[in-house]
Amino acid sequence: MIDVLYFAWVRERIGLPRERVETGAATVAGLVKELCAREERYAAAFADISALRVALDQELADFDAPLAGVREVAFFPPMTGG
Amino acid sequence: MIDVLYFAWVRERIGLPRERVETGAATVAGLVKELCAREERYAAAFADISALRVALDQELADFDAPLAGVREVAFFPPMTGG
Amino acid sequence: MRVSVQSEPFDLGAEVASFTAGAAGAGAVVSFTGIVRPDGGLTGMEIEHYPGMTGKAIQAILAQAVDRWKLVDGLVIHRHGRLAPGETIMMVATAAPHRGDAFAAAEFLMDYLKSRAPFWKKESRDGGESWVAAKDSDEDALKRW
Amino acid sequence: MRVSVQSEPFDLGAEVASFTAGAAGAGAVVSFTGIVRPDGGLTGMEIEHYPGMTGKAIQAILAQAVDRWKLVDGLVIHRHGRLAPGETIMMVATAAPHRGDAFAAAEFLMDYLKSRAPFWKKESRDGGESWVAAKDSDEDALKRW
Repeated sequence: MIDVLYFAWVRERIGLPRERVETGAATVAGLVKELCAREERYAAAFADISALRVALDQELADFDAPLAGVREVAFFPPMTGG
Repeated sequence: MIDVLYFAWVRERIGLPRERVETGAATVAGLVKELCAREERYAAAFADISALRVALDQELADFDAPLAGVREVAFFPPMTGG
Repeated sequence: MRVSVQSEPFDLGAEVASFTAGAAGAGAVVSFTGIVRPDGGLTGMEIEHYPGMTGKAIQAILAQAVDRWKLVDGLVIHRHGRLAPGETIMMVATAAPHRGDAFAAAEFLMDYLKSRAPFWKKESRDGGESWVAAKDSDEDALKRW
Repeated sequence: MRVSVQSEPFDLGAEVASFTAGAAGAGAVVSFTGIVRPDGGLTGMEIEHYPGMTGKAIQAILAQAVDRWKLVDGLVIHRHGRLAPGETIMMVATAAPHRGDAFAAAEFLMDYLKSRAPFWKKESRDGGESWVAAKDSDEDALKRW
């Protein structure tokens, strides 16, 4: 089980801020594929992966990063701080 | 008659902050030459002209600038503000 | 070295004054303040963040700046939540022996906060709400460091 | 747009706060503060200036910065006279819609004040007094603008 968090418009499109997910995916990209297969709202949120960022256990990562040992995955649009 | 002002170590070497000078010099360089001819302390202050700056009527100028119409000449080392 | 992520307003003048007074050995202090710009009919802004990551990410960015420019001290305050036009969003301050380092570190911090700290801005206008899009120019600004 | 050349100390926090509050339409405010660095056994500093020229020269530099970077506002305060280690010498503040302009204008102002505003610093140490020499690096810094 892994905690999956969504922020900003990713959160709005999926309709929830976080959920616990049972996954056998080896990488972030594999997890995204599983989520997209679930429901249209996930497919809509992840339609353009280049418009998204991912953090693994609160550190920025790539979509091909492995999920082994990861407890928290967060998906969000490019940051707009400052 | 022209007002001549000295600042920082130029003032210290010459030994006064300002004086009124009767000059027939056409340029700043001509005035410097006249001053140097007066006394050793002037020659010492103006020994290395590349280490000095000049302002004519409170605007930075070059040593070959004409003196015609100028009322105030100031000599000083490179500035160290900020 | 202090990082604060908070919803409350902060007292810019007091922060700059106490940061400067405490920066023993500094010859140069630079501060930057970001303000909600009241243009295009903006009526408000909501800043979302990632609580588990924000503080850690900013600490890491600040530690990098302090190390790289040999800062005497560094400060980042960033707000989240609901903000009105004209309100201060955030500030950074840097203190160094010389001005070049203080300026470079402050600009570096701003460029990184813009694109690498997990904040997302949503603007409210009469016509509705919209998420602020990340700018290519902000991403490009990172490349100079 | 305000320039003040003064011997009295100024209240940095109050100046930054009121400058920022008054910068209507700004999204970014940058401030720089110069401090007498207490190193090398420095016991004090005396800043001489050219009263008839200083204010005018700084006004001209500030007007150039405001025009070039489309600043909402700009501020320069510079002290002269006797200063103790740790005291603030001067400050500049710039306000602009975007951060790049506010940073560039503040750095430009500092580079010009360093080498083009008629101030001269004399340092006191136990061994005596000496005029601060202009640095080639400060003169070089002007070339980027």
